[in-house]
Amino acid sequence: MSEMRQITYRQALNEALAEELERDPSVFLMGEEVAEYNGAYKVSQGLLERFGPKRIIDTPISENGFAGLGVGAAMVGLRPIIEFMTFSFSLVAFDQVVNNAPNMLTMSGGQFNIPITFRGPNGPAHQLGATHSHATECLYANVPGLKVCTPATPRDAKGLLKTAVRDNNPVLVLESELLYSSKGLIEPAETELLIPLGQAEVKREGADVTIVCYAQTVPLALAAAEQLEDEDISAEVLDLRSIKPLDERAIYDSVAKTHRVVIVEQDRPFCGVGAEVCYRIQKNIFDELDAAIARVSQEDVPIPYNERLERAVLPNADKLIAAVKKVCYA
Amino acid sequence: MSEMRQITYRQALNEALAEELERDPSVFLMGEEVAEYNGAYKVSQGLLERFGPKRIIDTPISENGFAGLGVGAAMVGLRPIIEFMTFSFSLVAFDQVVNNAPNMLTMSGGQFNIPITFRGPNGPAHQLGATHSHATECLYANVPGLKVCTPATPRDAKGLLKTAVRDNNPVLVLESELLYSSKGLIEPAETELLIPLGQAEVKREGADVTIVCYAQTVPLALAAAEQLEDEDISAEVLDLRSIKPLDERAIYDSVAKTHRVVIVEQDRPFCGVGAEVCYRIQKNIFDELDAAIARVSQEDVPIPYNERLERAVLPNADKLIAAVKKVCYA
Amino acid sequence: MPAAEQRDEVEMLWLMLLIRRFEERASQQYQAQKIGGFCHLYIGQEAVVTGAVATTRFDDYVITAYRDHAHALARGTSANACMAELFGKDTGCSRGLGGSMHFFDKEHHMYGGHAIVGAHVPLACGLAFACKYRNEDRVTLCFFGDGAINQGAFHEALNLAALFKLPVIFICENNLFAMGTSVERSTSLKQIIDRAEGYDIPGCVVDGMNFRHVRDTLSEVVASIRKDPHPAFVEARTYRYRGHSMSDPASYRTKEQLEKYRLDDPITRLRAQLTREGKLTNEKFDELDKEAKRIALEAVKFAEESEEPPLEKLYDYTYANGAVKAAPSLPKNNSAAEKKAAAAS
Amino acid sequence: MPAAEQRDEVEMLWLMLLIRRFEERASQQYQAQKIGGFCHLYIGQEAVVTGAVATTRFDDYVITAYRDHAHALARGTSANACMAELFGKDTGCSRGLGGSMHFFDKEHHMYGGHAIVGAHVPLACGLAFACKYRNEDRVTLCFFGDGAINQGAFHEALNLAALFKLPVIFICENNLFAMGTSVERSTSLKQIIDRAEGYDIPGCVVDGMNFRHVRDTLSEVVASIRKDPHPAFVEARTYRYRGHSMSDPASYRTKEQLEKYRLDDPITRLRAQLTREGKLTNEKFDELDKEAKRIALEAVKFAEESEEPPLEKLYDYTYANGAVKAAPSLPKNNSAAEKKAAAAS
Ligand SMILES: Cc1ncc(C[n+]2csc(CCOP(=O)(O)OP(=O)(O)O)c2C)c(N)n1
Ligand SMILES: Cc1ncc(C[n+]2csc(CCOP(=O)(O)OP(=O)(O)O)c2C)c(N)n1
Ligand SMILES: [Mg+2]
Ligand SMILES: [Mg+2]
Repeated sequence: MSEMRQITYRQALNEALAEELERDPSVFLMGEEVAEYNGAYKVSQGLLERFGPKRIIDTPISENGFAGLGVGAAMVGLRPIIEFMTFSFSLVAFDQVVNNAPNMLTMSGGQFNIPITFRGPNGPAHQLGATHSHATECLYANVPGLKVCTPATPRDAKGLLKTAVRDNNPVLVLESELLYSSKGLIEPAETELLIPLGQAEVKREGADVTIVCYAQTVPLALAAAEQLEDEDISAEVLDLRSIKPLDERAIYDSVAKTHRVVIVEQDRPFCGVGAEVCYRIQKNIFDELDAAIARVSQEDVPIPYNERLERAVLPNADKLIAAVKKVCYA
Repeated sequence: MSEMRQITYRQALNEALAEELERDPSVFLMGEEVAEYNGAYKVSQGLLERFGPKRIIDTPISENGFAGLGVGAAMVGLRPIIEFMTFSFSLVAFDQVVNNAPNMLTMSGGQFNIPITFRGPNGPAHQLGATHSHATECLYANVPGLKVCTPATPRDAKGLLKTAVRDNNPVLVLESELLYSSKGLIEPAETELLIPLGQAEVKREGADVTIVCYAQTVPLALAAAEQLEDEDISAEVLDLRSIKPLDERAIYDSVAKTHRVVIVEQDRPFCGVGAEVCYRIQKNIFDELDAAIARVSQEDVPIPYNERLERAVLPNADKLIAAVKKVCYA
Repeated sequence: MPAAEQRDEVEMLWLMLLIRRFEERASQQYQAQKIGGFCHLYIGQEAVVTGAVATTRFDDYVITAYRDHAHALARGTSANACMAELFGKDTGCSRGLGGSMHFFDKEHHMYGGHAIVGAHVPLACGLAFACKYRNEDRVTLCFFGDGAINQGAFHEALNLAALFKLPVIFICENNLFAMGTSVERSTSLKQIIDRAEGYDIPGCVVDGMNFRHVRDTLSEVVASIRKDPHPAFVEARTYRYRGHSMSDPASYRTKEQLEKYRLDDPITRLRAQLTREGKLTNEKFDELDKEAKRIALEAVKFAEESEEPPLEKLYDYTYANGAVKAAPSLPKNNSAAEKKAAAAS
Repeated sequence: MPAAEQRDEVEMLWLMLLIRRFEERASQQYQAQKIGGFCHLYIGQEAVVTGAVATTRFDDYVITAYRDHAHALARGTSANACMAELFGKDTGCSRGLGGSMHFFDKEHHMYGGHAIVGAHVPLACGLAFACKYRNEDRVTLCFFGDGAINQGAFHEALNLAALFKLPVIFICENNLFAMGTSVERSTSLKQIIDRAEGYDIPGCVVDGMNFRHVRDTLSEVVASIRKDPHPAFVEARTYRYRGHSMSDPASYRTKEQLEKYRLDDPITRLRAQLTREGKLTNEKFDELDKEAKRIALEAVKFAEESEEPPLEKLYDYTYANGAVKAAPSLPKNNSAAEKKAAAAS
């Protein structure tokens, strides 16, 4: 632990890409502006120079086309990493991601697994408007055959992305634009850092209430927990890290301890991730609950450009704290 | 009521289309094989002959293109009815349906509402395999700005479709292929039958348990309720009819009476419609619940072609009855 | 100038017969409700895929849409495995999980069987991309219908293939109709290869009812690609004798048109060519046909006697490397409640 | 042969100046963080949209991508409403809800402002479809970038437009780059209008730095469409002087290239033409420019002083005809917890 470094989330992703490209010649990175431009958000900085144009590949603005190309290449054993400049643009490639990638193994009777990684920033960033702010996690987690993870820290970003690339199934790594410049502790570069999909992590221990969160809502939950401390509420912050597979064990363990739950999610409310987590909790440990489960998510409206209205639509610490107080004193 | 007729779900949809085309010259129907072929499932039978090629329009296999064309036409006040041959094919048009149609009103600051209807069969039919069996209701209900309804009877099919066409917003009418030939009672053709979006209907009264259902799972729930009667369990069958807006009032009224809930849905489990319904029930009338809410949905796997395996994946009466018994005796 | 690897013409005639007889049986079994879901027959179009595989290597890649029985058979998938797939059996080429529209056979380099119109064209680019990436000189044959060329996926794929110089042949099986919609009603262009021209991809038209024409043209295209990877586009003009799928009466076509193309039957044509040239006798043809019929009939027997995929394995195919959840309990067949539900609907 | 409806050239020069000065102010205000999100400037491309609107009627339809400030201004949206939109104010042309990429102005027939590349091209078909449906002789002008032509939506739209003979002009603003990707690296073709050729849509190339060339060519195209509805394709060769968006240093381009196009500035060019012909004096030009600058500066003031959209109305725009839910309670600006969250990230 003494050798832990501070790096950014962006650097962590970059390291993960470089290490996997280095390790396995069947890995390649493809997407818009990933090569010569070094990535729209600079996640692929330096990779073209290091690995050359055969493996770091710029594409036209044809998400459906190159996502499908990736799936085809994966059918014969390559391990494509497909970058969506943002997951809002994955919606034009939706059919490839939800039909071809996850169904192939079943439809071929087990002959063709698809070892592909789709990655890029997901969820609302800052004032990008309704078309550019989609949080897609609940849409993709709905689809059997896909795996979905949502790193919140540099360490998780690196460890999950590396694991995703090695997974023999289609995995979506949903990054957060707003976290790219955030920093965190991580093992030395030489360490092989792999974080399994499907393992949540308690990012902060607590006794009174469980705050379930992921991606951008993790720093939000940690900050809220600190503030709640001042009001004598001890909040446990559970970072899901993977949406699918979902670490039910970790959720139940925490809930069995605190008996109260707030889920804070970055997606839209209707059929969002929190709805599924809530269903499972109440189904499996109904008797442990001392209060109804609360969710804090986006408001159910298209995201407006105006900053103040955008802030009102998104989950924030005030809403979270209010929800926590409600489940604690209900 | 003495004049009620028996017609099929398919006929009911056909009547709705014909009446709305007749009523309003700005309504047109567009899609693959809707005109000369009379519809892949014959829902538009006779409409070309009656309304001519200007208003009943065959398209190439370009779902994204003609869905977008519909949205554009709606911007300037036409009222397009866009048929997806099945909603599985709407996935290639996903961006138009979730980005352009529902966001336009917000993004234009209220200047452009989009009075469009997207309709067609949705959800698993029979042995069509993984790519052709998508239940899209939870995906679309997630999107603010869209309305989603799921008729289960001929009467609801006609009444909801007519309402959808007159709505000033994008509405998805998710029909069920397996119900097209089913029959039901309906008012005489001359009656103006409009069923509001957002009104659930108790399709069968009961005292012990509420079965929440919609679309294909309505006949399933009714049959199960009858069988449960033999075992002295009185099940109330609540047909949501609309997924969005959701008739929370009707749900809570029923649950306040029965205190036990099973949701039977045709979609996939993870972030499915049942998860959202469950979340709202436990949030709003937690204390009324005498048992954890149960859901019966698809198994979380791509739908296999083999009939027996397909049946095992889909919700069925045995699973529903088992779930009801569990919540009743738990 | 046929290339060296070309396969024996009599053998290829036999392959066409096998496809024809197999599908006739499939049609019969579909009527008898042994086969479920959608089922699209290739009858009439046999010269296209046989002409193409006749001049390609066994390890070249083949991928197609949902009208795919012929493509699997042409690659060497057994009639047994094909029929068993239609029957949804565990011995099927996709273990009964894919069905008619989703035939896969890794061993024979048959990469499906894809049912979303146009969506497999980008996959073909991926296959070809992998070949180039690995410095293999394989060619990818990507078949699709005339209806597919109006899907966005098709266009994006063509541009990518051209840009990356991928070794892929886009073969448009133009049977004049996409379901009930004729090409003229669906597609604005003078000729289909004009679309390829827009991507600077060389295109040519072949008579898809003439095995030799398909083969010889493809032969040149394949040779050119092997030398130096690039995409190519071939429009094969052909015709399906049956409806779009089993439920389609095809009343949008004239009897005259159907008759015209029947007179041009690809099997009859190759038979006549070979007979005229003394390479085939009537007796030999009858023998081949009998053999094809026998194999098709045996395939039905094989399919019927095969086991269904085990219910316990339901979860095994969702993710590679292990199931993530136990299989659900076996639902009773046709329980009382299910019967009532069916009656109610 | 300019058509009768053409607008006065000095007036159009002034419009170009207005666009230029407006965007220079916008750029400055973006740096000052008065404007959020993405912001894409049109500077350098002014001759394209002004040339197009110069020869179209006020009630023709205009729709474009996210580089849309100029299109709104050219249609007559006030600089005030445009700047207020950038500032996210209730007085903005989209009431502050759309932002830079989503300018709308129904009154001036400006149908957006669309930020998903290629996705508005089918919308343009819908606008044109409605005109034809209603027997109106309006023309729809659909602008998009060179990067958009590799999106499936673009192709599907072109085929539909051609098939249905829709009165729409597809205007490709080819500024040589899509973000950092040059046309040659993104697009396989000899020239962009070859794509349109594949749909049998007539195409032509115009010098997008030359107002008159754009206008005169469009003039003929529009006249032809008004007589008999059909689609047309115009490639306007142009250049953006700034980066793709405010955050892009545009280091993928050479200084020489930029210099070359700067010498070809569309404003300078039209000014020179008019001055040479005695239609414009230097004094008049300076006066116009001063006026443009004044309006741009006033727009900033207007935007600054305007109100933000009220929070209570948050739910009013999700569905037409009434809100379905109460507005959420107002979050306090920068609560302690939010500050901590920001710090932690
Ligand atoms: C995206 C999509 N839209 C619609 C369909 C339904 N569909 C299946 S086949 C077909 C016609 C395709 O015609 P064509 O490409 O000419 O192939 P053919 O059937 O003639 O071999 C249609 C519309 C589909 N499978 N996928
Ligand atoms: C579907 C989609 N993919 C990616 C993006 C991100 N993006 C925004 S603009 C742009 C470049 C577009 O270039 P071009 O069409 O040439 O227009 P220009 O910016 O040059 O005006 C990209 C890739 C997007 N908005 N939508
Ligand atoms: Mg066809
Ligand atoms: Mg450009």
